[in-house]
Amino acid sequence: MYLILLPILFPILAGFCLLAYRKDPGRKLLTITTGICLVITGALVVVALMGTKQGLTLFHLTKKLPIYFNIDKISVIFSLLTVIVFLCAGFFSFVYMKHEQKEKRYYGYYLMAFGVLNALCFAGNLITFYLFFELLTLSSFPLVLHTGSKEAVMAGLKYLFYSLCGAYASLFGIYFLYHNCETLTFTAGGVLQISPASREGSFFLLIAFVMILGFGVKAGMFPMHAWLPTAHPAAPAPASAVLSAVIVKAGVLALIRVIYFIFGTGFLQGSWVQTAWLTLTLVTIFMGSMLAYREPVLKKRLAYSTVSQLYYILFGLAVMNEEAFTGSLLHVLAHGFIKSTLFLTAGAIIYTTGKTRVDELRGIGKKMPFTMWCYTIVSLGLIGIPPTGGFVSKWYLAMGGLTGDIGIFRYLGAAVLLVSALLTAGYLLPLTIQGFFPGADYDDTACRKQEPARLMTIPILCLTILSVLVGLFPNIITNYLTDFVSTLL
Amino acid sequence: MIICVILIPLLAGILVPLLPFRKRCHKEIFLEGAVILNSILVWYLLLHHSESTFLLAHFTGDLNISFRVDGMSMVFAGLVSGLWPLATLYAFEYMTKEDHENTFFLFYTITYGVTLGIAFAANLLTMYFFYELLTLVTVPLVMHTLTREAILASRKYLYYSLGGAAFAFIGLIMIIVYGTTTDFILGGVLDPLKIGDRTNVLLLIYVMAFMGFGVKAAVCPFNSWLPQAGVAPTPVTALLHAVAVVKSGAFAIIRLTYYSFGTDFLQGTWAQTTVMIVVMFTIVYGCSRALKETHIKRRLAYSTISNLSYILFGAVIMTPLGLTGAITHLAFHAVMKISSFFCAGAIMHQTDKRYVHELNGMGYKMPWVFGIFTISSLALMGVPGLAGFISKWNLAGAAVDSKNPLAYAGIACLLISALLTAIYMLSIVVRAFFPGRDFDDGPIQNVHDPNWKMLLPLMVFTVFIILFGVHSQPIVDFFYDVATGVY
Amino acid sequence: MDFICNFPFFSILLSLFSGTICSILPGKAAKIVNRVVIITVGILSGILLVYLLDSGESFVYWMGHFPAPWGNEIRAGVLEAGMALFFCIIMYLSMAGGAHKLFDEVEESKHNLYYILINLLLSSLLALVYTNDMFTAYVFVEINTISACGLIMIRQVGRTIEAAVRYMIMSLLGSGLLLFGLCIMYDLTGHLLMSNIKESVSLLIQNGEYQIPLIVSIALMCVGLCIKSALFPFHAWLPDAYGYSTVSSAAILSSLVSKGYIFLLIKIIYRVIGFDIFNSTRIIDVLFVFGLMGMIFGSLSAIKEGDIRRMIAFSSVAQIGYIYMGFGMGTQAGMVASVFHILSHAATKSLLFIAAIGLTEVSGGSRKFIDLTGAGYRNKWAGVAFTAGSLSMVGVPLFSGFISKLLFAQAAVQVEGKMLAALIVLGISTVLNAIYFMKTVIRIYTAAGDTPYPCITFKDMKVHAVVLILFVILNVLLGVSSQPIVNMIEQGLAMFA
Amino acid sequence: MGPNLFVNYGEAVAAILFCIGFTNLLLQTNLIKKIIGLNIMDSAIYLFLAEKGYIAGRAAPIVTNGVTSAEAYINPIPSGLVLTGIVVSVSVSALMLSLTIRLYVRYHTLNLDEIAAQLKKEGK
Repeated sequence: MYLILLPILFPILAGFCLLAYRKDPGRKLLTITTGICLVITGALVVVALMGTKQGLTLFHLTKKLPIYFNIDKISVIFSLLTVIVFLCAGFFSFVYMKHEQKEKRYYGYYLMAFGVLNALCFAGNLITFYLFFELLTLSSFPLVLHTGSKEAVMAGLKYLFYSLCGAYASLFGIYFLYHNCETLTFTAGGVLQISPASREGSFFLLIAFVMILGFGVKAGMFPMHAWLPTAHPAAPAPASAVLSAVIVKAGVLALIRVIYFIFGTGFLQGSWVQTAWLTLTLVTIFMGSMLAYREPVLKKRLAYSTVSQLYYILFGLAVMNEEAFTGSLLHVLAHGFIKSTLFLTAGAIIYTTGKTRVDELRGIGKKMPFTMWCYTIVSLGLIGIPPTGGFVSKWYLAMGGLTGDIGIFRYLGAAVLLVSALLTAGYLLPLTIQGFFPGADYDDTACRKQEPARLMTIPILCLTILSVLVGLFPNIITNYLTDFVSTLL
Repeated sequence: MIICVILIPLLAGILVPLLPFRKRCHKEIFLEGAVILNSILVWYLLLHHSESTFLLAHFTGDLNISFRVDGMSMVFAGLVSGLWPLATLYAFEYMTKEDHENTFFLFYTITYGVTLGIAFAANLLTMYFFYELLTLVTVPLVMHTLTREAILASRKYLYYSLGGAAFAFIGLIMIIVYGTTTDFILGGVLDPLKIGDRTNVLLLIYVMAFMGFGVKAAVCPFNSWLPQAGVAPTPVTALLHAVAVVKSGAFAIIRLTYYSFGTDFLQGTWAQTTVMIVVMFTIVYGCSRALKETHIKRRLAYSTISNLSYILFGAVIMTPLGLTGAITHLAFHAVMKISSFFCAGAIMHQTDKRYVHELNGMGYKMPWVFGIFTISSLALMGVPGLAGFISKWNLAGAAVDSKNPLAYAGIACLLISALLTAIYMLSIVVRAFFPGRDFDDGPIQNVHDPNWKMLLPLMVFTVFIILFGVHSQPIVDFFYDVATGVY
Repeated sequence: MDFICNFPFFSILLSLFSGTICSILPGKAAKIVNRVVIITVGILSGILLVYLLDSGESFVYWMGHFPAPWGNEIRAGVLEAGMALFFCIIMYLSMAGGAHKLFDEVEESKHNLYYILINLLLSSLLALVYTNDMFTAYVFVEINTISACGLIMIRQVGRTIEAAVRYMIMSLLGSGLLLFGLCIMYDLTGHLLMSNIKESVSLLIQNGEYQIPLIVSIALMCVGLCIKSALFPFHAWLPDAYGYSTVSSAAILSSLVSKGYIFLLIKIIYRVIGFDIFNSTRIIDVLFVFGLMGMIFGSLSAIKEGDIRRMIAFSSVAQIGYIYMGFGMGTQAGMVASVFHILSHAATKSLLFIAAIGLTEVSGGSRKFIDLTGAGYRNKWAGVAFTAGSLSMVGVPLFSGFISKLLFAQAAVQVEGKMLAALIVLGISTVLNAIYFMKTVIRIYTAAGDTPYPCITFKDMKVHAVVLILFVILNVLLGVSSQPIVNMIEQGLAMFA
Repeated sequence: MGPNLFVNYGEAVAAILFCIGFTNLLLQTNLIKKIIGLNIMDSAIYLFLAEKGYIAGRAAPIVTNGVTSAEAYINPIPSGLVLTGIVVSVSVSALMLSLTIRLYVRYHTLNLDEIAAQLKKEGK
């Protein structure tokens, strides 16, 4: 029963010990230790997923306020994604972090963030979730400001305060929910017993909206997205990878939990909140793509892309039907793998060449063909070209949108998805094109193979393969989810 | 017995300059012994309290000076007596760098007795009496350094406090005239027959008295004395200006609201609205000023201003739950804030640095101090698992429960303030632990953690912050019982 | 008639007579005579007080053997005896406390003159307290004025003479008005004895005759006494008179002389006009408003003042405002509060003056705040006493000031229309009091760097210190066990009716 | 009121004189003039008293021819009061004058404002 605690406590304690250890252990020892810890944690997660049959109430914070862990299918998906991305990015960083200082600190917080994310996935009620949501912010912002440059520190703080702002907004809602729900334990179909038509109900719609906005901050929702493009370029590449692939997904997870497990879709379906939410997602999708399209710095471009892609997911959530929801979950996985690959390749490029702007990277494909191939494959996935992961998820999303009971958004959604896919192609592919086809005036002689170390390429490869696999065998996942999803709606 | 615990510190304090101590450590042992003894007595008293009232003296008319142990006094006295020995221990170490130790400890120890007097006061007059005394005995502590700044600060403190007391006094008169008794009775003592149609006047007086006591609790616009009083030695700032004095203000307001005027009388009136708006404004105002402030202690002082209004916010919700929230925050905030103040004091003591921007990279030089500071910061922000979350939870819960739209807005204020708290506290932490790439630790090479006398209190506080955060059930239950008048 | 009933007359005569004796005695002997007289009168009043408390009713003493309405009368009740006793105590302490200063400030040859004046003053005060005859009251008012004027100018510097002149002028205006009012009253009623006037007045009121002249007469008497006791707009003479005269004079003037007039006013209100009739006039509203204004403006002037003695003097203006506010409430409770405040203020203000002199002495005789820095350390006793006095003035519990504040506030609550105004002004005035008194207290405890001024220990100022301690004790006594005194005042006022 | 005023013209005159004296005492800056004002004021009161005490057609209050009936004489008390008042007034005037002389010797002026100004200059 206490198994579930292991993948949470182990990395947190390990990270803490690493931080508290005052001497410098030497690079080699450090990476080995961290690697072992990561692997153990991964294993523990799997063990926990397999071995846990029932929830665990750890203790009560105060009356009716238990710290409670439980595992359902959502947890499984998110925690698997977390484990994979964290392991890959972790190994990647063993090389990458060579050119940064204070690695020990980095790994310490990395491990802690890992543990916290696991906890977030396993959280069985809103309070537990909120607790780890806050802790996630606190343990991950050191990753952002790791490089210690002025911009990085500012970016870290920005990330911190935006996230806290969001967290507090959602806390506002939690206060009210607590007093109007029997329990805050995540229950499929929701726990709120108020009709949206009543006077209280209209207030709770407002609360729901505030909570969506609040948790949406972490997921880079439109009015509060500004931290994302600042934080990503400032952070080291592997950190950006986990940030973009997993940590922002915590926002998504939060919204799933709140909307589907607390409020219940029945409460929100057809309300102004859904409309507003849909509008916001569509706006953000489009805007994110546009901004990415215009952005010259590679990592920043990817960051905007994250903003846009996350909103595919949120769009799926906002539609509130089975297809769209499945699509969202698929996109969570697909985007998780793809975006981490993209950031890792970007990291590899920066690590080898030191260049950050897209227009400086002409001919990069000649220098780092393997990396760029991976980049290209996942880019295609993100654009949504079959048979990659992005295609399937977008298909489900579009289908869900078209069949959803959402009025005008039915067509608007599909259209925006399409346009955004085009834009995605527009901002991702130039690098491939310029990289492989630098043009006639490019001096081939100067270029030589510069592939990065194995420890970098293998994680990239793994993730690329996974992203393709999601596209090839989506049925495994959809089948796994079908029953569960139907209980949600 | 009750009078004993008030008199022992008084005596001990007076003896400090009179007794010929040969060594400093003798004095320390004497003082610490007296304080601990007193705390033990207080706890004994709390655990074996009787309902009876101890009458010290008749004052005039049917007014008298008398003491009693009830729920609220248990909370406040328990809190104060728990913190005082630790703070005294800390003060020994801190005061090695300051002059006129004897005067300092004289008043510092006397204050203990006076604060207990406030806690144990059985009626409004007694409380008022000790409330005034508290002002007087703490003034020398504020002006301790005798710099121009300190003088100005103490002057301001004195004007504000005495002025506030003057208006609180009017409230006292009202209770004398319109109440059945001045004793504290949960639910209020106003006599509806005597009031007649003077409800509005009484409400006005309540608001005035609220603001009067509110001066000590640093309610906006009467808060500017508190940051200024930060010139006092840190043990004073920490214990008095984060706990004893300012909490007495809050305590007095709770007494006034719940035990004298009574919530039935005030609930839903314009007076409640007014004070709630004032309190909410203060919550946000204090935080935003803290944000602007770069002097560490002043920043913490502004934070105190904001947090005190949390307590008051709970109090002016005027439901048992609200009172529970208020009491919870009263107790928890004391621990959190004293902890962060002591950290600031430790920093000042070890390095003489007092501005936020001077703290770059100190986290690695003083890991304990900054570690504890971080924990208290997180607690103040209200991160779950630490004490601050619980108290905010209770406050917000009460606000939700009250079904008062203004209180809903108050929750928003709480959260805005939490965010601002995060900004001003964490920016210190971030500076200390993440000094930036081009940081040179040469100038602070020799900085290290202080010795055990300073660290021990800090650790104890931290343990409590976490303990209260993780397992608050029993104590919150107790607070609820207090608020509903079981004790 | 008991022998004790002669005591009021004896005390007046004794002090008058000793004044005469003093004129031919050398300074030292005069001093002794003076002290002995004060003590004796005090004892007599004390015995009288006990007797009256015991018997529970006042008595009238015929001067000469004519009954009313022809003879001149003395009347003694609890309040009168209590007042007399209290005046003696304050006067003795003030004299003792300021004695050493007298040597510095007054020429040796004039010492006996000083004691003459003190004795005269005492006798006139006693007469004001005891008399039952309006014209006698007037005569003693004038004697009081003259001797007070003498007390001011006994210290021969330009300021005091000027202050004396100003004081004289204002006092004469006041007594002129009083006399005129009194004449009108005599004209209306045909009596000079208080009890007889009262009967006639109530008859007049019943018959509705001569309303306007009656009001005019009351108003004139009130205004006259207000001027003399320095109610707010008429206080211009006060700061100089209190601020520059020798310290005993200042203490006595502020705590006794003005209080004597106020006491006379109380007697007029109760014994001449009748409390209810007085309250039915609009005069109390005027008094109330001016009282409130005095409370505020007096304090404001005190805040602006840079000279400690003048500051204390201005504070008197504020405190007198309190007293008149109590009158203005027009209730028994307000009156009780006012009378209590007379006592409390007398005890406190003389304490402050005497303590202030102790502080200035260790600051090179300068009274500017800037020079007083750290004086509290140089003269510990004076510092502590000054602090105690200040706290009392601010109204901190344990001290007498708190009780008077309490009484005022309680009284105010009972008066519907004036409650809020009174309470709020009371609050504001407390704040203002706190500002200037605490400013001073903090100033005297601010460490001064290197001062050329010497420290004074207990040995150097035994008498002074003892007096200060006694004053503080008196203050605390009034503050702690106020109930018997309040009871006494109530009883005394009841006897007036 | 008008007729009353006219009938009691003596009192009216006294009141007016009183006001003149009062204003002089209050507003004059010259000390001597002030003292004159004081005397006018006092005299006005004595006039008033005398006016009240006198009853037309009666004799001075000295028993003549053994007539003891109170109807025959005027009221003696006002006269007594006037006498007392004069004594007081004289002594007060004397005191004032002596003070004035002191001031004059010191400051060579009788103007109170000027004296105050000079005092300020002295700064004591």
